[in-house]
Amino acid sequence: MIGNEVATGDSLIHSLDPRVKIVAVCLFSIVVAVSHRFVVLMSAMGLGLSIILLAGVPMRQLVRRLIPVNTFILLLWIFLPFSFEGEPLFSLGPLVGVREGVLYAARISIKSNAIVVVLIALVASTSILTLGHAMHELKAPKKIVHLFFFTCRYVDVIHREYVRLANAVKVRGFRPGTNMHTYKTLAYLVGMLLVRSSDRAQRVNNAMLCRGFRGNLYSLSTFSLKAADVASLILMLALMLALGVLEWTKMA
Amino acid sequence: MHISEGVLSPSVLVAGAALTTAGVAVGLKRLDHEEIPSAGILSAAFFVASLVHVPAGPASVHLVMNGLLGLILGWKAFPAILVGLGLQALLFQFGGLTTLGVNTLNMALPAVICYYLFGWGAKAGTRQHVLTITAFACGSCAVLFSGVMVGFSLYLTGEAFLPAAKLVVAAHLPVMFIEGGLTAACAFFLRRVRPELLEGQYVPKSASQF
Amino acid sequence: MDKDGLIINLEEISFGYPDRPPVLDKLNLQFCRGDRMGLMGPNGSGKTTLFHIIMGLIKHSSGRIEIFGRHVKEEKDFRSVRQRIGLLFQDADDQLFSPTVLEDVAFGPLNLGKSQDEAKAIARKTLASLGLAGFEDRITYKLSGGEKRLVSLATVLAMEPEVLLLDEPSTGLDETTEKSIIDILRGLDLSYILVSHNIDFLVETTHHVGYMANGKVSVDPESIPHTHVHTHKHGKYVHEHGRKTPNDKA
Amino acid sequence: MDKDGLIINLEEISFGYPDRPPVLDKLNLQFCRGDRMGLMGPNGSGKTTLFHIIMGLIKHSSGRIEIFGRHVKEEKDFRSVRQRIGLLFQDADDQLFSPTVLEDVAFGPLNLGKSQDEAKAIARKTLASLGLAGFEDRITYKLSGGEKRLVSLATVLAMEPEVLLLDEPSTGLDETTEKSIIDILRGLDLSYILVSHNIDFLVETTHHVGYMANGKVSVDPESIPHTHVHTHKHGKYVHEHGRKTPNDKA
Ligand SMILES: Nc1ncnc2c1ncn2[C@@H]1O[C@H](COP(=O)(O)OP(=O)(O)OP(=O)(O)O)[C@@H](O)[C@H]1O
Ligand SMILES: Nc1ncnc2c1ncn2[C@@H]1O[C@H](COP(=O)(O)OP(=O)(O)OP(=O)(O)O)[C@@H](O)[C@H]1O
Ligand SMILES: [Mg+2]
Ligand SMILES: [Mg+2]
Repeated sequence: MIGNEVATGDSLIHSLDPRVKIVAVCLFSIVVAVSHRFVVLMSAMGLGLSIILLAGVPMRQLVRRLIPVNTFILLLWIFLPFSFEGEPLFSLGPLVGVREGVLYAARISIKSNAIVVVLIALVASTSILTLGHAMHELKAPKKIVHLFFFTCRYVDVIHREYVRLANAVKVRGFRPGTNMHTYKTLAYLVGMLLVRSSDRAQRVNNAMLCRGFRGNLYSLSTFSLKAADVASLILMLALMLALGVLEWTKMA
Repeated sequence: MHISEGVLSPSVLVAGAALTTAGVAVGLKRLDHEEIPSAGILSAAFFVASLVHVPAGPASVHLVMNGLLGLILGWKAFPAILVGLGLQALLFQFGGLTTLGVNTLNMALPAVICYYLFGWGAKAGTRQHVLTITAFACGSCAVLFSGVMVGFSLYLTGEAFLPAAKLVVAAHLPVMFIEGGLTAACAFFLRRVRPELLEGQYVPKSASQF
Repeated sequence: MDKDGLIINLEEISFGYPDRPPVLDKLNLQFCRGDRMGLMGPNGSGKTTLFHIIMGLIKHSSGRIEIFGRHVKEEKDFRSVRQRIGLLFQDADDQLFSPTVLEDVAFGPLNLGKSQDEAKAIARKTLASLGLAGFEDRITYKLSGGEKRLVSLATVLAMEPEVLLLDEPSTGLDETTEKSIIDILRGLDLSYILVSHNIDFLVETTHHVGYMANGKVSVDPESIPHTHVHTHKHGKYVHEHGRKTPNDKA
Repeated sequence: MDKDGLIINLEEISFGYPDRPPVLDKLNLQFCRGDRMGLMGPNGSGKTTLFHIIMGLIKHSSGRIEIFGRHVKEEKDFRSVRQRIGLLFQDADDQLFSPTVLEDVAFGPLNLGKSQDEAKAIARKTLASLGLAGFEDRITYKLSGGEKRLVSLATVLAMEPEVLLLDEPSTGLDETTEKSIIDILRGLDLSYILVSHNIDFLVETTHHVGYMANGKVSVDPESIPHTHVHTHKHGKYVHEHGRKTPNDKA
């Protein structure tokens, strides 16, 4: 699962300090999430696309990763155009599509895709564990960072256990359907998974005790800012400021 | 149901993030340093469980299991769900970074509420049918509350979302029964095989156990 | 080989896990009704993988599988295969997922469309036939290693398969349990392929032995029996094989 | 036995898991500095349990444990024991819990109060000594089974223990990795107790072998080496032991 998501490549984006990337992505997401003007959103989308081009993310991967967000958006398109009062644009039977509604839905679509595109550039260019280390360096609470690491570490192990259990029910002729037998069986599989995980937790605890664990977890990560990192950060700050100004001047 | 980036209004995003921060802070306070490994491994288990497809008529749904998570982890469900959703956002782009606060709140708060409402049924010594009924209630209410909260987050963003919000809540209704049933069966399983997990002692106290 | 009795026919099967050297490489295997075949091979040679391919749990990348005279390819073809071939997993912990033994053994029959009562009756009968009467309400997770093995075998036999694939049914068991598994296998009226690293065990339970290496299975019915003598010194200890221990001899 | 060299002294240790027959029953074991002892015994005979009791991960119900000449009883006594005795767990996935190899190996030294830089230096050195230089930034969960084993060993050795307890270090490994573990163990300047089901492996790595059964360990240094000759017929196959296979002979 996690193992499949490899962050290989040697673009400029790949080589940036992960802390810079996280800060930039968060900043970008927040600015875009609170913006309204189409000019701002379109510029953000343009910026997002240039970043993803720079990161050299393969087209297929990009499309695959954009599917979840756009399914949600699609759902909104079913409702939003018809939920506003205003200038009618088109009609489907008794439903009247309204200009304001269409614009609203379009705005959300651009916003979401712009943010997600930049997020994809981040995760496709940085391994998940590096992100964890960078969060530590950015002073995220230590307990959260370590919780994150343990979850990442054992997701695959537990997933493999789940696959083996799922195979066991399969060879005994189990075919999932909408019935009690299916629900009970799946509940037992989940229960078994939890029991095994708690056993494993106990063994891991023991292993940690044997190595002198007394509640302190350490992280050995060190990152150092290079000139390119600082430059990218400044550039990103400037761009975000520009977007902010653009958005704000409309309000005024 | 994860809400995507860019949909919610800034005030909803900020409110969600603030409440989640508070919840996570309470959860972290109750999470000893020694318990982090166990909590991490259990939240990995819930992560895997949330990928399980459950057939529901012609469609299939993913398990949520936040009721059970609440039963087992209590307030620690907040940090566990935060990490789980953070991973989903990073790995699969379900949800997102700016919506992480709202999405975590929508799943974790029902988990904690159900822990307080129904957790007593899972404690040692309750009768089998009491456990089954409370676990069912816990699983189904947690999902129902989550659905309502997701709908409410949308509605607070704008009146225009009302139909979509209603649909979201309606879509959670059948899932509610499935989740309730699965949670009850799972609690039944745990009661027989590993009751300690249900009794709020999910952290194995290895050295002091015997 | 009697073409009519041919129940598993693998032709030129190849398979490799992603980013790894191939595990099976144009493997051929014929298995006939009534046969009892042993399978040996070093760790990682692909024995477990082979069984999983026969059951359709893993999809092979090339080659042709014919089971009970029918070409099987898709998930739905394998569904009926799984009703007639029973697989005993290498790790019994992976096989038992229900809280109690009775539920676990009744699970297969329920999937075959039996009613609750029929399934329970079958489960009880199967358990009894393996000397496990009285185990019905035991918690599977808390069984000992040997008991888990036997119950796993019961779960498979409860589906009344025509063929068994047994993946190291004796590893990690003490001699008493091993002995009782040998007796059970000999008493069964079934064809089976049995993986084991223990030739003593294979000698007792199978007619002939195939050897798996380099992605292929070689069955050599012409090897000639012979005697071998060996001595190894180990400090004051003699090199001994299998389960025998210094104490047995002292 | 040289009383001065006695580093682990177990006297009449008993232990049982709740609701189970006792696993250890008045077990006695003496282990001296410089010794390399193998430990065999059927599954479930309590080998892993014994190691966990020595490390203080499980509390024994009666008996007396003396380690490095001191009576250990409480959790805090065992803390210092754990710095001087290293335990290699049966499942490497339990032992490697940090994101990267370097962090995992440095975890022990950090807990012993070393600075970040010292800990890293120790970790690098230990990895290099096991031929794992270049593994520092590998991600633990992406290692192969054999690599996980070797890194686990590195995590234990990085704490510079005086004694090792090795719980089945060779199970599930292919011959190459097994060979390299044998070489590493032989090259170590440490005393150890090693659990394995594989006598060939024990022969290569230990001075003598104890046998665990019925809750006790019996060490019999007086057994005499001898030659054994055997012939078994198995259809047309000869009985062969260990790794040898019909094909090797054919
Ligand atoms: N899920 C998997 N992903 C990647 N590689 C795998 C997987 N399962 C097995 N392998 C690899 O495939 C090879 C064959 O494995 P398999 O389990 O079939 O061997 P085996 O003959 O059953 O070995 P053993 O005697 O140890 O049971 C091994 O090298 C193993 O590491
Ligand atoms: N946590 C536990 N709770 C209850 N029983 C246990 C627990 N751990 C082990 N046992 C039981 O205690 C006995 C001894 O187990 P142990 O793991 O020490 O055996 P072992 O000699 O290491 O076996 P193996 O060769 O399979 O590793 C077994 O019967 C086992 O089922
Ligand atoms: Mg195998
Ligand atoms: Mg053991």
